[in-house]
Amino acid sequence: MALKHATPLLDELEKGPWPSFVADIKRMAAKSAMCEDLLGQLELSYEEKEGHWKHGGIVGVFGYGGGVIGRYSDRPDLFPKVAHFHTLRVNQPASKFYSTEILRKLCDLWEARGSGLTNMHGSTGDIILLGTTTDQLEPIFYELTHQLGMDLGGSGSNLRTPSCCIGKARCEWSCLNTQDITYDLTMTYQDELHRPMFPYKFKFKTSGCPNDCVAAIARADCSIIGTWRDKIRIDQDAVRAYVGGELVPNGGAHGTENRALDIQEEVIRKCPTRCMQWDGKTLKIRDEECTRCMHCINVMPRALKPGEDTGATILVGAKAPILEGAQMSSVVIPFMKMEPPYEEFKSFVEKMWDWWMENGKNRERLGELIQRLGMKAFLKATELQPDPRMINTPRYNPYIFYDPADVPGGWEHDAEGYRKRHQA
Amino acid sequence: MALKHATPLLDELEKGPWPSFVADIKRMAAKSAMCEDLLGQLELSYEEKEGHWKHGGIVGVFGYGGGVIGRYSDRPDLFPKVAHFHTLRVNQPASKFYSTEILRKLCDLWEARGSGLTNMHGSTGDIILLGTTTDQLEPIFYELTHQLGMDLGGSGSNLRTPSCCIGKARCEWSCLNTQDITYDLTMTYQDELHRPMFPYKFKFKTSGCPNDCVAAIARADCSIIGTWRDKIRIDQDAVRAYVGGELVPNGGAHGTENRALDIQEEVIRKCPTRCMQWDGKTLKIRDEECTRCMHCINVMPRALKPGEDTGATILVGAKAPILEGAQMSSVVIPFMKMEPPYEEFKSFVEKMWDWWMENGKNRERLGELIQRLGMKAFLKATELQPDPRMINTPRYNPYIFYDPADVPGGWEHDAEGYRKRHQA
Amino acid sequence: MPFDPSDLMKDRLTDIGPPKYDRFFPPVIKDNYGKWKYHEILQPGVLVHVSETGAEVYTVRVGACRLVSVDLIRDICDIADKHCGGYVRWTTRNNIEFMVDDKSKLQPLIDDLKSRGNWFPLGGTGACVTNIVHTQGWVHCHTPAIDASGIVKSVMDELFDYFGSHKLPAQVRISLACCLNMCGAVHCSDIAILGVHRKPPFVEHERVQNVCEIPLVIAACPTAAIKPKKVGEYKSVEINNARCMFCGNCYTMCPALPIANQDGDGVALWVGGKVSNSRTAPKFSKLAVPYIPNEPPRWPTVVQTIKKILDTYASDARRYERMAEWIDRIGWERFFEKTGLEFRFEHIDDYRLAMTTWRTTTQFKF
Amino acid sequence: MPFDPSDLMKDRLTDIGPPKYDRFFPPVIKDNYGKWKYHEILQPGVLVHVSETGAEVYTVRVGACRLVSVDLIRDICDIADKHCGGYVRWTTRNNIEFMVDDKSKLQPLIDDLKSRGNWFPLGGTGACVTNIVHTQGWVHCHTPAIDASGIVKSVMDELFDYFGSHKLPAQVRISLACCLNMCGAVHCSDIAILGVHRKPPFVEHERVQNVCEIPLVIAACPTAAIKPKKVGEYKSVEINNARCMFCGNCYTMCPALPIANQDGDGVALWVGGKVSNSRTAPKFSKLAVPYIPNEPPRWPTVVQTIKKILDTYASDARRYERMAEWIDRIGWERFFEKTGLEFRFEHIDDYRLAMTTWRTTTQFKF
Ligand code: SRM
Ligand code: SRM
Ligand code: SRM
Ligand code: SRM
Ligand code: SF4
Ligand code: SF4
Ligand code: SF4
Ligand code: SF4
Ligand code: SF4
Ligand code: SF4
Ligand code: SF4
Ligand code: SF4
Repeated sequence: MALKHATPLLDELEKGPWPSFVADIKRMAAKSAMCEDLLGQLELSYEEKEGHWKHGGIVGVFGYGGGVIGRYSDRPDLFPKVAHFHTLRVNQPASKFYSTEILRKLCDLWEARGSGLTNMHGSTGDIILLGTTTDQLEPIFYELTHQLGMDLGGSGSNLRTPSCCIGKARCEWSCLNTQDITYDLTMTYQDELHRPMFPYKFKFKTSGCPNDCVAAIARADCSIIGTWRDKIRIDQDAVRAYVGGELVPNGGAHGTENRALDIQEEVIRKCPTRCMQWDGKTLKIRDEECTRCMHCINVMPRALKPGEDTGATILVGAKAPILEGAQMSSVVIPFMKMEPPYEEFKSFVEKMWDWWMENGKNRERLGELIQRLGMKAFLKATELQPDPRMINTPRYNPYIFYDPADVPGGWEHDAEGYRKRHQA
Repeated sequence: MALKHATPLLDELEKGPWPSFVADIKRMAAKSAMCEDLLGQLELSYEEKEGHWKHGGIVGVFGYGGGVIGRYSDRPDLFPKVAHFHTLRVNQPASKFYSTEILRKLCDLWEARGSGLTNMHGSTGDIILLGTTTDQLEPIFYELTHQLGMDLGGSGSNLRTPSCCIGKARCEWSCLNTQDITYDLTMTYQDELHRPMFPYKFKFKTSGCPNDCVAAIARADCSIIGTWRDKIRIDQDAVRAYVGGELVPNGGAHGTENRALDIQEEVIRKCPTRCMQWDGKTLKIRDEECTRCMHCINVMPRALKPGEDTGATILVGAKAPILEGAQMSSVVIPFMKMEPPYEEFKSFVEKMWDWWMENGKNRERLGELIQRLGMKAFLKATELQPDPRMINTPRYNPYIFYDPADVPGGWEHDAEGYRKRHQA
Repeated sequence: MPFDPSDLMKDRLTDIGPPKYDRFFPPVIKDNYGKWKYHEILQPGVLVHVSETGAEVYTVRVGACRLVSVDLIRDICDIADKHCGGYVRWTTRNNIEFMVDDKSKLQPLIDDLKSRGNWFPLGGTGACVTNIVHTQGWVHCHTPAIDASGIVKSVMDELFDYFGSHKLPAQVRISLACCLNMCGAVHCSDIAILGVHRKPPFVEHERVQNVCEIPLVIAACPTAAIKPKKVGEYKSVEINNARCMFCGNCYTMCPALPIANQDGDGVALWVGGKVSNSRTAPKFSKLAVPYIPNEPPRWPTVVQTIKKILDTYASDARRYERMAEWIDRIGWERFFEKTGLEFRFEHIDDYRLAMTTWRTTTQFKF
Repeated sequence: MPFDPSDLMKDRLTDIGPPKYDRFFPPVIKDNYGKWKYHEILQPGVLVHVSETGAEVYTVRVGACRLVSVDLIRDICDIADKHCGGYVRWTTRNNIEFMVDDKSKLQPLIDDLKSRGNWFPLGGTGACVTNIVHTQGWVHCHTPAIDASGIVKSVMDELFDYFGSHKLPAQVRISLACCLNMCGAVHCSDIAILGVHRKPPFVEHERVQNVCEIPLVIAACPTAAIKPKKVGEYKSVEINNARCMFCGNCYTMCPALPIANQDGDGVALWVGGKVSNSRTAPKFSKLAVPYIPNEPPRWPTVVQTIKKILDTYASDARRYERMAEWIDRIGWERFFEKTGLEFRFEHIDDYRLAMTTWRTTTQFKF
């Protein structure tokens, strides 16, 4: 069946071995006029090399301040079916496991009430339902909550949908119950997620170990990363088996064929702290020097394991470049046990938010506020003690804001006494 | 002979194995009332833990804008002989070789017309004549020029006295004639040295090799550091002699006893680029990977030597922390031949100064101006091409000031055409 | 009870949050939660995880568009129903994972996937180029300088071989963001594709006061390039073009300042970011190519430049060396030489922290 | 012709510059300029350099105060006349070098030096603590927070053993600057001793307008803490104490803003800077101890703290490891632990580039 708009440029994207979104949309377009017009408008963008969407107006569901991104075509004359093309962000289940039952329900709902196009998933982690009209928002929300037991995720100046790596569900290295932390935070902070109350957006992401498979350190205002503070567990027989070529190094990530591991070259010398020794028979790790980078464990998954005294390193402040330039998260709590109901952690979070809400300017991310007011102000507000683990290097400029409380007489001078000692 | 002021605190500094400046000043004080009062005032500072000098007024010799630092006591009531205590900066000969003849003349001059105290040398490199009165400045200058053939160095917002390492005079590694460069620049730019014309101070320092024994990279607005672009010269017999324990590693810097060099541990593994190989007989260097850090040469001075195609790396912008924080110099010319009369270099210097004088704010060092206007502006002004050797890392923020000349239509939009394509 | 448009509050459910995670765990996952002992990649795209209980889970990872229709999701459900007891998951990089709890179920699953044209390519494991994290582009956002899905498709077509193999020195993570907002978190990727504008916004003076809050617009500019200005009768703003670095932040605040432009917009490429703490600390991506024009539909210059960077890396880096670690070892001067990319003024930082990026040592390679 | 005070311009010589360097080269230096083949340290403080011509020069390096009287210089001249053909030099770190061109002349020179009490201690070569580069302190400057010569003397007395030996893992360069202007270029030293103020300046309102240019004072403050203020009849300034970081720059511009204070002033210690490009790039010194009170005449706490840092380094670092390289290897957490120094808020940077100093990785040691 011929579609409404010819798309010679987009058709080029049906070629090639990688799955084609164009082919997929075309399939939907056969039954969805929205998809037809979307293709048409996209083709126009391909011709003109400019996007054709206007700023989103404020649309949403009643009582929520986020979860919907308004979107309007700037060529409704040509593409009337995408004149409105709003997006809903649906809060994904932690680490994105689904039953086909729930997925099929979601598909039916979305085919009936939207474009039938989705993003699986948005960069923050939500299920993105891409393109519907304003009048459909409330019915969708109703069905979502009632029939699917699902809810909207975050957008705007509020808590954003937390997300996490697969963790203990299928990974032998996880030091955290990443799903439970994510679920618990999401449920505890439903109000913050749905009703804008912050100076700007706020994101939590949780990775079970320092491999950080959810990229928490790069893109979460609060990054929770699993770690341990005891010793790496070693199975010496398995180490020997790697060296002997009986086990595939790095779990096959560098080729699934058996080959002898060159333990000196591939492990010992790559260890950032050089804290390992191999005498041909036994692997020794000076754990007190280890920085838990995961490399040796990654390379010998059957021989090495994280320790048993597990918990999280808490880092804060990551963000994209707007306005002050991109930041990664910085360590503020080197180690914290993470057991439900996560009281200690939540008490930290709330102190952090209070400080941010009190001091943050409009559209100022937490990381930027810390930059502006200083890490000390953050640590004081969250009642944390300074620790060398918070820094890569102590300050190298001499511009120290000494605390007047430490100085006899504080900021005051005895001006008269001074001029008695010194003539002007 | 008892001195005028009791100095019980300072007397404590006559004890101990290191030479005592107090003992030395006391010796002079026996014949110099200025020294007596200086000791008295210093003792007062030791009691009160505060200095007793006032801001220097503008004093100097006629026609010069620098070379003298005015200094007045804030207790002339107690220490009248140091009521005036001005300093003269005398331009040292490059790398500070002296004949006793000239030194004795200087001593006689200074004993007669000043405190008899000096700094050998000031941090910039000058001979500092410490403490005289205003009326002595012109006579001192006259005698200095006429009888000693010496001149004042820099102070204020002008070129400061250039200085350099000992270089080819006594060092086998020097890739530059450091003295000649220093002397030539000093003579060529006498006017800039003596008459403030810059936004702030400007310093040249020249080291013959990357060991940088004059700390040029840390404290010169323009740092000239010797290097080479061909191969490290190797005497394989000498390498073997080090390994065999016949030669003392590192020229004895780590103990003068003979011992076998552990070439793997001490050289190969310490090489930052790991570009060396030792097969037990021959040392190979992949010179194209070498970053000329000097380590291997330092450790085996009798086996290795810098190459023969020598020249300088030019770096700019070092300074102490006031105002924007300390900076080290940054590479702007990776390699330049340095042969008298240094035309190419001077043409660079003059372009640099022109730009700085045109754009620099009052009290803005070159490094700060580059920070403020950007490295590109500096490179354009000095007609240098961008080179990856100028940076440790390319930018990691996306905030690129694209050149409108590279953009079709420059900064202009076709607003009407845009609104034809896009409805508002 | 169905939705009643006349009474929004009737039966209204709010703040119920997402379904609890374990509701959708396949039984083998639920039973072995926290008990996994080790894993192994059996072939590109196929993993086995072995539990302390002896249980095993076989995962087949397949590449996927991130922009998917409900029909495609239904296909996925069909497969999951047929082979996986009705469960499926997505990874943090938008690949799909089908899991079976017995080795015997693995080959039929793989065969099924392979039988469905190019919809479900196996791969994305180990030292590969896995799926490209990306954003909306011209499909949905209002500020993009480039499309997202089309570039991703073009790049993945070219790098397809690297997706389904373990031929690279280490994993290579490619991300795309269509504007400087960087929703794709491209700032820490081995290779980042970024949409950039190169013309300052133009000001529609007649519209500004109607559609924008002028103080917010002014405050939005990181370089203070925007000032209030009266133009005839209109309260409007003026942009100091020389201070503009094309971030688009003012346009986000004010639609009367369009910044998109067919001649100005295009792609910048970045390299050497990473996220993991493995061996070396996480790192930002650094500028490799400041600008490549938009060349829809297949962006050949972007694709070929990425290919060139990747091939150079593949042939020159050592095992386990991420892009960043390779460049650290060889130095930026060699990176530009080996890849043949031009080093330009744009590479030299001139933003806030610029001085920390300059070379304050004589150590470099000729 | 002698100086004629009534006619300044008579015979006036200006811009003659310094004497040409080779005028004062000893013959062996002049003859072998650029021909040196290698050197060796024969014992601490004694070097031989051998020329391609076969010539040799023996150098004896001795420690010296930088603040020297003409009488002491005359003593130096006596020695140089007796042993060195009338030549002598100073090093870039204010040590004195006596050179002889024949081995036979060496021991008599050494004996002579050693016979002169403690004025001429041999050392300053190789893996030692060489002379401390320093500045004026209370002896001549108007802005110091500490004395210079007295602290240097006290520290060198304590570290004397390290001066005349090669017992350290590598060379250790100590510098001192008496205020944040850092004339001693202490910002790149293995150990830096820095005079710091801790009270904001106070304003002498009656004096400001007479002795200062108010706009320059305001512009001088890096943190914009100073504002103009009218106090009664006086045009003066006001300081926002909370923004002051005690740089003293305003006092440099305006004597009516005294900042020195016996209770506020003292010493900060810094570690891990270096200048050479050997192995690792030059590095800034980092804060080790934010504040130690002034304790004249011998500053025992400063001295003992430096000793502790140095001893820890000496026993823990590997051969060739400069202070910075040692700390890089063990990590700052271990540095503080091993030295027993307290880690405080002051160590965490909060100035312009602060974010580049925070730990953006999970890699650290417990
Ligand atoms: C949909 C999504 C991109 C995608 O295709 O995946 C998205 C889309 C938008 N982002 Fe984003 N962001 C999305 C994840 C991100 C991420 C990634 C993350 O969360 O892990 C980032 C980087 C991390 C961070 O938070 O800094 C991100 C950083 C931004 C920024 C820059 C924020 C900053 O502080 O630097 C903006 C600009 C703004 O907030 O004004 C922005 C703004 C936007 C807006 C709302 C455009 C705007 O200027 O108002 C986009 C709406 C597009 C549309 O039409 O649907 N988006 N945005 C992602 C959310 C989907 C989801 O909920 O799962
Ligand atoms: C005498 C000397 C210290 C010494 O005891 O050796 C010195 C002494 C003064 N310096 Fe300095 N500086 C001296 C070398 C330096 C150096 C080191 C160098 O040149 O290698 C530096 C660091 C490098 C640099 O240039 O940045 C240095 C950085 C400063 C600064 C900070 C400049 C900056 O941009 O950060 C100031 C403050 C100023 O200029 O207002 C300063 C200001 C001063 C003043 C003029 C005080 C003032 O605020 O007006 C001092 C006069 C002291 C006096 O009473 O004699 N002095 N000053 C050094 C000059 C002797 C000579 O000519 O040989
Ligand atoms: C499935 C997934 C987690 C999830 O919750 O969805 C996952 C799963 C695994 N990761 Fe990952 N990682 C996943 C995203 C990531 C990310 C995040 C990202 O790319 O956005 C990272 C950080 C990337 C970075 O540094 O830029 C990541 C860095 C690692 C590393 C560190 C590799 C390194 O040397 O830097 C390992 C260890 C290894 O591969 O040896 C690892 C190892 C693993 C293991 C082996 C863990 C295990 O024992 O099961 C899993 C299979 C690896 C494989 O695919 O080869 N995973 N992994 C994600 C799959 C994404 C995809 O579809 O391609
Ligand atoms: C005499 C002097 C030059 C001068 O023009 O006066 C000099 C002379 C030599 N230096 Fe130096 N250096 C001199 C100041 C410096 C400085 C500057 C400073 O400290 O302010 C540095 C940079 C220090 C830093 O990095 O912080 C310096 C870093 C070096 C190095 C690099 C060492 C390293 O591993 O970092 C070497 C190589 C070595 O020692 O192996 C070196 C080596 C040498 C050699 C062996 C060069 C040679 O072949 O003659 C000379 C004798 C070394 C010795 O004393 O053990 N010289 N040397 C300076 C003596 C200062 C003093 O009295 O103590
Ligand atoms: S971050 Fe660690 S625990 Fe989580 S999936 Fe990756 S490797 Fe496993
Ligand atoms: S985890 Fe990293 S730091 Fe620790 S022993 Fe293994 S490789 Fe070394
Ligand atoms: S900088 Fe180099 S050339 Fe100059 S004295 Fe030092 S080692 Fe010799
Ligand atoms: S000079 Fe430095 S980089 Fe070059 S070979 Fe020697 S140790 Fe290696
Ligand atoms: S990166 Fe920019 S253009 Fe792309 S989705 Fe995010 S905000 Fe929109
Ligand atoms: S695009 Fe960015 S830099 Fe340019 S005017 Fe707008 S906000 Fe300012
Ligand atoms: S460091 Fe400060 S106090 Fe010391 S001499 Fe320099 S300007 Fe004066
Ligand atoms: S001391 Fe420095 S920071 Fe404080 S008011 Fe003066 S100039 Fe400003």
